[in-house]
Amino acid sequence: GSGSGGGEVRLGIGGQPLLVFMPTTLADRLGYYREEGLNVRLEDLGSGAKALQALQGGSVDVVSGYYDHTIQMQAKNRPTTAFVGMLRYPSFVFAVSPKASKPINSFADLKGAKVGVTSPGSSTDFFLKNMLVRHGLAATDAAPQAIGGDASAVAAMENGQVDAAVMLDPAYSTLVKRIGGQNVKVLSDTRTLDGVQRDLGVTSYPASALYSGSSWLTDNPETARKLARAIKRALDFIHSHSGAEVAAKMPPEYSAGDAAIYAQAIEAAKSAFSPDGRISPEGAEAVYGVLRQFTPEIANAKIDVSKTFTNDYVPAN
Amino acid sequence: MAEITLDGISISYPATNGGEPYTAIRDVRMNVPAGRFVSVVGPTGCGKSTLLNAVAGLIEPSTGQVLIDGQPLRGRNARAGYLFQQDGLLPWKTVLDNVALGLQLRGVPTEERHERARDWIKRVGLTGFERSYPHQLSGGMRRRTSVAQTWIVDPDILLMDEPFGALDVQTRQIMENELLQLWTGSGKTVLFVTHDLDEAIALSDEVVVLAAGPGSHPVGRYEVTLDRPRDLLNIRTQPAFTEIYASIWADLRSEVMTSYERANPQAHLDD
Amino acid sequence: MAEITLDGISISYPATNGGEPYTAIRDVRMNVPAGRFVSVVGPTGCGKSTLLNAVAGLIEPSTGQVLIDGQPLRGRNARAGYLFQQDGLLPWKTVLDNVALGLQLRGVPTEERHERARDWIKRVGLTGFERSYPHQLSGGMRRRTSVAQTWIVDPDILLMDEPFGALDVQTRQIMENELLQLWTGSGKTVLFVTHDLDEAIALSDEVVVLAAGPGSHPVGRYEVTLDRPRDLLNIRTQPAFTEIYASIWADLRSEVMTSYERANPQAHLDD
Amino acid sequence: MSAPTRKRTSTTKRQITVRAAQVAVGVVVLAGWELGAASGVLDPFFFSRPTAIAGQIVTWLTEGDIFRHLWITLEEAMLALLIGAAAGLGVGFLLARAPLLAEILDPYIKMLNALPRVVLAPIFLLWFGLGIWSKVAFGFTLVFFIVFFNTYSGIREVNRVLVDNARMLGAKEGQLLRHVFLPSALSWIFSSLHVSVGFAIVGAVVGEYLGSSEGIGFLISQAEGVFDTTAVFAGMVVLSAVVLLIDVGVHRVERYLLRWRA
Amino acid sequence: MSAPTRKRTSTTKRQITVRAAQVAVGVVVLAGWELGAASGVLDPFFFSRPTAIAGQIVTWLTEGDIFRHLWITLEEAMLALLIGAAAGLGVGFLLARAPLLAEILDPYIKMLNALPRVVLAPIFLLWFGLGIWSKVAFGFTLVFFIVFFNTYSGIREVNRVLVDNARMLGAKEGQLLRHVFLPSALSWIFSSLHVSVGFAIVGAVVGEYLGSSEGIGFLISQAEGVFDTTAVFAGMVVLSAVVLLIDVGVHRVERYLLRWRA
Ligand SMILES: Nc1ncnc2c1ncn2[C@@H]1O[C@H](COP(=O)(O)OP(=O)(O)OP(=O)(O)O)[C@@H](O)[C@H]1O
Ligand SMILES: Nc1ncnc2c1ncn2[C@@H]1O[C@H](COP(=O)(O)OP(=O)(O)OP(=O)(O)O)[C@@H](O)[C@H]1O
Ligand SMILES: [Mg+2]
Ligand SMILES: [Mg+2]
Repeated sequence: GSGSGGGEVRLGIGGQPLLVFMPTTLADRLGYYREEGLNVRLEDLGSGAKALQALQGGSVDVVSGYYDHTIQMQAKNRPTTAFVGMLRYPSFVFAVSPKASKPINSFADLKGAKVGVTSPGSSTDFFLKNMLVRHGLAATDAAPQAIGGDASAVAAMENGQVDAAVMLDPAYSTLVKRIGGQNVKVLSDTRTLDGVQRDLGVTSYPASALYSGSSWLTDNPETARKLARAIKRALDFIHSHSGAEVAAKMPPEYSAGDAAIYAQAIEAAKSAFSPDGRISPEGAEAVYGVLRQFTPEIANAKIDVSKTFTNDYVPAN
Repeated sequence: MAEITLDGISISYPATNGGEPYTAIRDVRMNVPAGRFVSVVGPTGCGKSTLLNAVAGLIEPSTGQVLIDGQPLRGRNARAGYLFQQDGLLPWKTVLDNVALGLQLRGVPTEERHERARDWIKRVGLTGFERSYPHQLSGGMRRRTSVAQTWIVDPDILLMDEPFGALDVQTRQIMENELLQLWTGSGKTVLFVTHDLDEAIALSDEVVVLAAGPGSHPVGRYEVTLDRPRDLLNIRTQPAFTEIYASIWADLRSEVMTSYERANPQAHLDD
Repeated sequence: MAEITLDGISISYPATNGGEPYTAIRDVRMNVPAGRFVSVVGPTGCGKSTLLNAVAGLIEPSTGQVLIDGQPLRGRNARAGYLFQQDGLLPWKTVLDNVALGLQLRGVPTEERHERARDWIKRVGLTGFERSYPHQLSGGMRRRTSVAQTWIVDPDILLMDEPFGALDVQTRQIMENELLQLWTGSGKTVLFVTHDLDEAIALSDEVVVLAAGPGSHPVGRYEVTLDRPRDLLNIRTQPAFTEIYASIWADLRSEVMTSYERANPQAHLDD
Repeated sequence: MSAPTRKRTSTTKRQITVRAAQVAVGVVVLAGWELGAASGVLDPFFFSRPTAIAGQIVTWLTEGDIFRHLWITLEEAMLALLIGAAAGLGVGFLLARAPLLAEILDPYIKMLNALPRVVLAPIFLLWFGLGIWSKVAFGFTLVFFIVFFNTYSGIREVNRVLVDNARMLGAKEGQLLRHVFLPSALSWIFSSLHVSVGFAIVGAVVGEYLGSSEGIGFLISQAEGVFDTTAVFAGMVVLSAVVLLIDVGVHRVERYLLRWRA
Repeated sequence: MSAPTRKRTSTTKRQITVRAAQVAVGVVVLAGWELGAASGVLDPFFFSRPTAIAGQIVTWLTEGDIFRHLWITLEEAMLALLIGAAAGLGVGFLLARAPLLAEILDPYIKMLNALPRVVLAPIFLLWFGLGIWSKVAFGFTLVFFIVFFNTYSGIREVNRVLVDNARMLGAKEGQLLRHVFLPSALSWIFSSLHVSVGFAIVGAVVGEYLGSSEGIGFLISQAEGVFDTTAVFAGMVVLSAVVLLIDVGVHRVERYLLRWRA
């Protein structure tokens, strides 16, 4: 790794333009890191898995990624701990392609269907399996199809190359904009409390978070605290401003594709962002439950969920 | 059957290393009636190969033009067969396939072209090497393969650039005999480049002497009036032969000296 | 200064197209004392180049060995200069740089090697073409460049494979003179392959006649007792010359006939 | 002027030496790797370890599911290799023989060659769907340029005398191609094919990596998603083995076509 | 026996023709694209449109921020090209001159060439960090193999007579390299360099795409993430322009080194 001297924090993001990681970038744009006395360098790693690998390899200090990975790392004996949550609902949208090869009106119809996920083994993949099982199918009843998270996903859905897909924003909003909301059937929308309660049976399901190696945390408690505070402030900003106002603070490139959609997607995602940056133990258990169900390695390992996250660094308010 | 006319052709090569372009031959006028056997001699580097390339249509003259039966030549001369000074055998074809190539290109069926190729291979004394590749042959064997390759297609015009230089005297005589047999009564027009004045006189109707370069051109044309058919073995002792030899020799010698002195101003020549 | 001994060497080439390996020369025993000028003649394809390659250390004999001053030769013969039958000029070097190459490889400083190369270029009559690349030269000019390239490094042993075949008679004589000048009193051992028996006799101390292949070997060795220094221009008319010529000729002729008939069983030879 | 027979007898001996040395190299690398992993010099999180990888491969082979994935990837790679090489050859020959056209298109070809194919993934998906053809297209864009540039150069390098000689013997353009240009450029073409075999596989895998539901690339990406480095490496080992197989094929064809060589 | 002077006078005329035709090709493609986008045949969501792309580039240029990104990418590509080509040349020469070693290593080299580099990204990050060197390593793995295979073949194709002649004139192995092998293999090497220029850029961009905070690849990946196809294409156009510039450099060097050609 390079350049960790001089108080610099290298923060790897699992896909910077993804809305789920927005607070990480927003805090930087709003100058919150600087105000906390941190010199944060954001590195876009493209995917959560890559970001985690960068952390393990020592090229970044902290990752803005999905909470699930901390559980997977514990199974691999590489203790990592999430110390501030950004997203309390997973924000997956399970949408049906307008050109699906057969009518799909419920999860039961997915048997034998091709379902798009961002990549095999990702959180979207686990979400798919979870949904199948919760609705009485086997995890293998639908064929997962990797379609990525950006334009490829939109193309695959539009052209019916997959029958349905687990999508994230802004891809989902883009799809809706392009083919019209009435043409997109949604089987599950976990961007809202309703959806999360209905489809996951919990009130919170930690998704994106900042995490780092447990030893880094113990060695750099102050830095972690400052990071958590900056993220908390970004979350506050999100909840106290309109989607358009938030969009205006993000890098202008992000609105370049279609400013309206971007603002709208932020608006729609607002309720999913955590109000306080805390990770709920109940949600964490739910995540573990899903992983355990579909990953033999985790099922076989002794996992102490309480070690995978901490709310100690989040400002009390 | 094909008359060659060189209508004041000049050929210059661009100078790559800076400097002037090099004019190899300048304003060459020459007429070779159909069916005539003409030898071209001249000091090395004077432009003999250049001249043959022009007649073959491989180099377009900078000025002037080549006429075949009065028609200006455009592109490759389809009526000519050309035995290059350098080795032109295809390394990936056996002797048999190399010799048969011209027939293959004309669509002659395999059986027939192999038979005819075998016959030619025999005539140039390479029987037993049909399945060898060129890199497995000696220099003289490659040369004879080229000879067979050129002759087999039976062209109206034969261009030959030092065809027999790499052969021992005996083999050379055999090949010369074959050439005369092929040519006699065939009406072929032959342009034959050689450094062996004996050979030039023994075979030709006419010997053309080119001047030393740059800007070479014919400086002498000698009719060879010896009777045909000629007995190649003994022709060199005929008085008519020695006479014509002496006069060409004098010409050629002075051209070579010019050429050499041009390139070597202070040299002392020991003869 | 260097004696060459061929101690019963045989060389066979693998047959790529199935069939038997081809034994080019078999059990050749020969001794060339230091300082001697030996010419090798023989029908085309008999194995002359193969023999020179063996002495140069480029081909290892299948059996037997080559001795230089009594020492078995391993790898390249560092004391020999070799003028190949094929063109070995480096296309990316000018005439000057090609000629100077041997000196450059020996670390001679630029100034000096260019001066010496220019001198040699003058001696082979190529002044004015120093900056030309090989592809810009005629066949004979390339050959002379090769000659200069080989001679400039002043090797103890000179191997030359038809060095002057592509030159006109005059230029050839000039080059022959240069060669004799270079050799006389230098103690160099020379192996000289040629198809021109005149040339072989005029230059050499000894002429070796190789048999027709396959399995070629020396069938005759002729001491040439003509006085030195020789007058190349008039030597051919001396009685001693014609006498030795006639006896070699008879030998050579029968070898060529054998060779030709082997490859061409039913041919009618017109002589 | 090539090697005489003497070396012939030692051919098999040489082959044994080569094989032995190859095995030795392999063993040393694997042993070093295993030791490195055991001693902690190599982090197993990133490198796994040879024994584990071998175990994974054995599991795959016994389960048999791997063959379906392998077959898909192979199919994609072979198609990319065949189509890419054919197109590279065709265009290479065309442009080598039409210098004006070549000069005109030159900057465009170079620009296309510099496009990062990964970025074009959405367009490939759009045009070719999620099936094998988008992966074939990926591999094609790699193979094509490699073969094209070499064919183009190879044909322009052909000895002028051979061309002139064949033309004087009556060869038309098509015949020149067959009898002179193609055989003469063969070593160029095969050099590019050896590189291309690898790139065709890479293209297929990367294509699968970006969007698919089967194939070795999919397996690898799945394993990466759950940080199963062992399976990632196992996938790559399987691919490597396959590449060697394909290359043996290419090599056979090469040796046959270049049998006239010394 | 090459072309005589006659053609010389028409050189500039020919150049004008070429330039005109190039512009024509460009205009036709762009106009077709623009029309296609306007008429809906090409979906601007996936293809953007030339005018928009041009606009984006102008914005970038006026803002000036692009130069920093461009410089980073260029630096990575150039380093990959230089180091990869040097290594490819070195190893190519070594193995061409040590056939036994070449035979032993042959399968390993082919296996390495078939490894999907994208999959190795984590290891590259581990070894080289997130700075430019991981991108250089990416480009290196592409350039190296392309140059290696061609150098290797090129050196083995050298005319035996030239080698023997140089050896008889006293050339040692190193001198053979300098005076015979290298010049003789130059056209092979340059053929591979022309391909490599593109691949070096591709390597740099893909490297940035997989993890970075600057460079054109970063810009493109950000744009893709927010569906800004215009910026994606603008990034690629900028890259293409740069490739042409580098290639002009390579071409100059080539023309100089091969000035002895007909
Ligand atoms: N491609 C070229 N570029 C420049 N000059 C050339 C080129 N080809 C030939 N020349 C020059 O043209 C002249 C004539 O060459 P040509 O090959 O016609 O001679 P030649 O009479 O056949 O000689 P030789 O008997 O040695 O074969 C020579 O001085 C040579 O240097
Ligand atoms: N690489 C090879 N493979 C197989 N046979 C070969 C090879 N090189 C030469 N030969 C054979 O060896 C014999 C002798 O060849 P060599 O080149 O020594 O003849 P030469 O006496 O020099 O003939 P020339 O006077 O024609 O140059 C020939 O019959 C030839 O076919
Ligand atoms: Mg000539
Ligand atoms: Mg010979």
